[in-house]
Amino acid sequence: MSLLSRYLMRELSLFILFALIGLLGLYTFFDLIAELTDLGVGGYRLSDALIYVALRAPANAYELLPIAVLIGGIFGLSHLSGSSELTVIRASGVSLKRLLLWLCLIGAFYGVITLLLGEYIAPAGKRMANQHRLAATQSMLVGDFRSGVWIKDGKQIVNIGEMLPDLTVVNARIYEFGKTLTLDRVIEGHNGRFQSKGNWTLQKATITQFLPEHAGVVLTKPAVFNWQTSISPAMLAVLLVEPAQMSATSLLSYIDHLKRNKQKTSRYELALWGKLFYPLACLSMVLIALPFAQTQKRSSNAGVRVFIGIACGLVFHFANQIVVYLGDLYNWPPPIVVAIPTLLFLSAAGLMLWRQERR
Amino acid sequence: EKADREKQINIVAANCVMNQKTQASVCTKDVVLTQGTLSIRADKLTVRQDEAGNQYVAGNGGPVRFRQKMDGGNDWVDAEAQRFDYDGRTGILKLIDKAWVKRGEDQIHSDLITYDLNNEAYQAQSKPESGGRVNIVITPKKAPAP
Amino acid sequence: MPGTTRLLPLALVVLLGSLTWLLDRAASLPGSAVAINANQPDMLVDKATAVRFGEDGRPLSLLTATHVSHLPAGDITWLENPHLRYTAPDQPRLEVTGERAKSIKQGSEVWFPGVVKMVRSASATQAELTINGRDMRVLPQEGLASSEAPAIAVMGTYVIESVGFIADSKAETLELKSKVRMSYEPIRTR
Amino acid sequence: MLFRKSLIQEMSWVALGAFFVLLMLIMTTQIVRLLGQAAIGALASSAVWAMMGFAAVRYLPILLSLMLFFSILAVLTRLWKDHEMVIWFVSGRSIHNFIRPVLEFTLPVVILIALLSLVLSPWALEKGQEYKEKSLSRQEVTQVAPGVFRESPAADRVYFVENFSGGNGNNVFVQVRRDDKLTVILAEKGGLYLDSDGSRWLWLAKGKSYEGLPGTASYEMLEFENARLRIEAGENPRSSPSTQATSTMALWNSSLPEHKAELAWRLAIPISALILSLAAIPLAFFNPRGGRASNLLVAVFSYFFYYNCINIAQAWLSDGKVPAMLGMWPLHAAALLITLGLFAWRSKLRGH
Repeated sequence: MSLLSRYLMRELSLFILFALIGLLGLYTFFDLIAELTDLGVGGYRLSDALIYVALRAPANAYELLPIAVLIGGIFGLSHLSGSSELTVIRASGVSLKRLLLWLCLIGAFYGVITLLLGEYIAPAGKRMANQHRLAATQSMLVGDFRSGVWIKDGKQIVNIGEMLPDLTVVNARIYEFGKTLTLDRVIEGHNGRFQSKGNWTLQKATITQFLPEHAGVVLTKPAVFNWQTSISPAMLAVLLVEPAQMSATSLLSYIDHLKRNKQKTSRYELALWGKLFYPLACLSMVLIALPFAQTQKRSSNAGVRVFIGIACGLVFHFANQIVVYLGDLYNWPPPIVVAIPTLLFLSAAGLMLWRQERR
Repeated sequence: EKADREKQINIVAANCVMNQKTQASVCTKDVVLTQGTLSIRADKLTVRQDEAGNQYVAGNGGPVRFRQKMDGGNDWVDAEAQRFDYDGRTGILKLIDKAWVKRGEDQIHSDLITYDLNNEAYQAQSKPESGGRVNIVITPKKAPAP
Repeated sequence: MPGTTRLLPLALVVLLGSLTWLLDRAASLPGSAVAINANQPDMLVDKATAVRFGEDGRPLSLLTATHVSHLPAGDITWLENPHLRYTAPDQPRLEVTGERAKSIKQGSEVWFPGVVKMVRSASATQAELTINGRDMRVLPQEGLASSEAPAIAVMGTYVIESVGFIADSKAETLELKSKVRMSYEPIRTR
Repeated sequence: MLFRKSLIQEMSWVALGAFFVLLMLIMTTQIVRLLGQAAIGALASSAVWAMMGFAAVRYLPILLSLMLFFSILAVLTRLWKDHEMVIWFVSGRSIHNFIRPVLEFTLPVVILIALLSLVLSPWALEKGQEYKEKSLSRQEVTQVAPGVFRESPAADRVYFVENFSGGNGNNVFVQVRRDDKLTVILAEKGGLYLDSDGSRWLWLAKGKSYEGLPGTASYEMLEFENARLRIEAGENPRSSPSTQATSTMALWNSSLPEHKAELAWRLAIPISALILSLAAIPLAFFNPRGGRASNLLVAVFSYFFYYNCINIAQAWLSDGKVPAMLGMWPLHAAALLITLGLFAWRSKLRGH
């Protein structure tokens, strides 16, 4: 990293950091407002809300980093070109290609940060935040539906009412099917605890068994029932977080589970591919910043160019999200769906740069 | 006729209640029981059958009217009474209150007449306290025409 | 052109006004779907076999029909070609077959209009009772079957015709309402 | 009065730009949240755009206030940076002369913010919630996607269809909860459809249904060739409007601490916007020789600090820690004092 590229890096990073703090401030502010409505629920105090919002910051950062890189990049570069340092750098023999390379390096650096954030820090932060909030409000972790979490596992369809922060489950009901669409058993357990791989124990269980050919219904109420299932607490935890915030590893294991149970995986596959391409977004943001920043200081529309640059970046980020949703809705192949917007923007940025250079 | 007892019993009535536990049927209003040549008309009739197939019939009416063909010959027995009780096992028919039996030309009136279907003999008693009269009219049998 | 100094408030007001108007229009959805009128069926089933299990888990009633339709108003279920088999521990098995049936109060009372055949199986103390009649009303839990129409009952050697009857499995009685014609062969033991 | 016109004009352009960027920003994150909900069927996909509109109206007051603060700050900083500020001072202008144009620029927007925060936002929240419930109950027909569990709006029905072929699902699983009875239906084929008069039906072919009270043996099992179940529109109970959705008038009349706190919060937005806009003037002081963007950082920090104080004050008010009568006035008074202090400090600095 030559002196010049290090200087460029430091300069841009300052602006990117500045943009990130501004944006993060805005988002934590919105999160706090959302939390205020829950104050007082089960002893949820203001300090708990502040901790919860602070723990969610990494997740927000993960979502905002590309935009911050864009805004920081544009401001940084236009600041450099404004003080004509950029022209000095170009004049001192740095070809466009080398400049682009440095920018790519910077973009890649932030891409790696995004990857780290998305893979470890954000999910952990989110989980701790949820756990803290649950402990504070003594409420339970419930899945997407009011009827709790639903999982299909082989010959069983399982409904978990609630999951406590200590990963034990409450109000579990398991429908066990026979061969031709017949219900063999309904197992209900007041609470269940994970024992070892493949089995849980349910306390205060009730088993309703349907004998074949309408012969009768047998009811047994064992105090403890050993429930054989491939469902693991990790899988339950996964279900309680939106796909976008799951780490790639947990996404991979869950997709594998879904495939084994002939369940639709597109929503989670899209999230997985999205996560892989997301760091690339930082790279493209930096490259998009360059064409917009290369202006003369005095030209009247300097502000307008900056504004357009930011707008384009936002449109890109917006498009990224919409495409993922449409992909899920119309079952487009995930890799392509996720790649299109990024590639489109990279080529647009390249085109602008090329046009600018030629002039 | 003795043979009646083997015959099918038919009951016609306005209303009947059969109780399977006691194998008894209670019929009321315009009840007509027929078995072979025997026919009984009563307002209320209770019929019971025991495992051996003996019929126990009781009932009342205003009055109850009996009619049965005698064995051998075409003489008929008619009888009436306010109440009656027939015990199939013993074959004894008791006619109670204002009972009269008319067989061929003979007639008998009494408070209580016991008629034994086996030997077609009847016996009349009056109720002592009521000073009832027993009035028997025997008409000699005309010798059968030569 | 109004003074450019008024540019910002003007732009914002226009934006705000249009956004609110748009939202109001978009949000004025017609009420939720057509109100459910209660006398329209809310369940239709073809070739149905319904088995109800008792508290002890043993099958209590089995009802088959070629077509079943349920009306929310009055919670009435109509069945075509119904066959009811009721097997309660405290009474002999009851089987009723008819052209149509109307079941109300969750099946505790079933009305069989038209031609009906009822068979109450024999028990220790009572012979098998078969009644062919019309417009029969059955209350399975109470073991009661009754009708006001003419019917022919056969029980053991008894053959009974009447207009209207009440058969009570639990009390083991059979009341014949009117126009009774009963005949039976005395049991021959000799 | 070229000075006043040019200043306001530039601020207006920057404000519009900033407004668009902030709005786009909010929309991006809102869209992610709403699309997530639509994906799991908690929100009708047709309602996503309208719900975004409602979310926009809800966040607008804060956006506008941020826009004002940012645009004044940006323009004044530029003036300092381009040394134009010095020219104005030389020609006899002092820092106080900026107050009139800034006020002229800010007041109409502050009024707009007040209108939004006191009237429109609560309306948007309430209408949004109502619209969401209505659109959800109408949307159940298209909800059963293959391989995914779906719950009906009133949460009394859960569907799972193994895979789709030709528009109807194979291996259908439905759980229906009505009063305390639970019914499970399994069928080889199934699907949802609308009949002629618009009511919604779930049809199932070759299946079995098990209905009973959980934990008892008295079940009723139904085997069928095919069955059609009409699905009532989920008339879920009208959720009581959260304090944020209750109208300002209702808040005014009610004596509940939460309502007083919400009212104080709604008033705080326009007031803080005004105070912050004024504070932006001294905060924009930029010493070209001194620290580079340090004053911007201070400004941003003070903005968020003030706003978070408002939030915390609201929390205390609703807890009753702070008497409702007092409200947030002391906070605003303190902010105003700091602003005046800043003006005094700046002009003194300039005056030596």
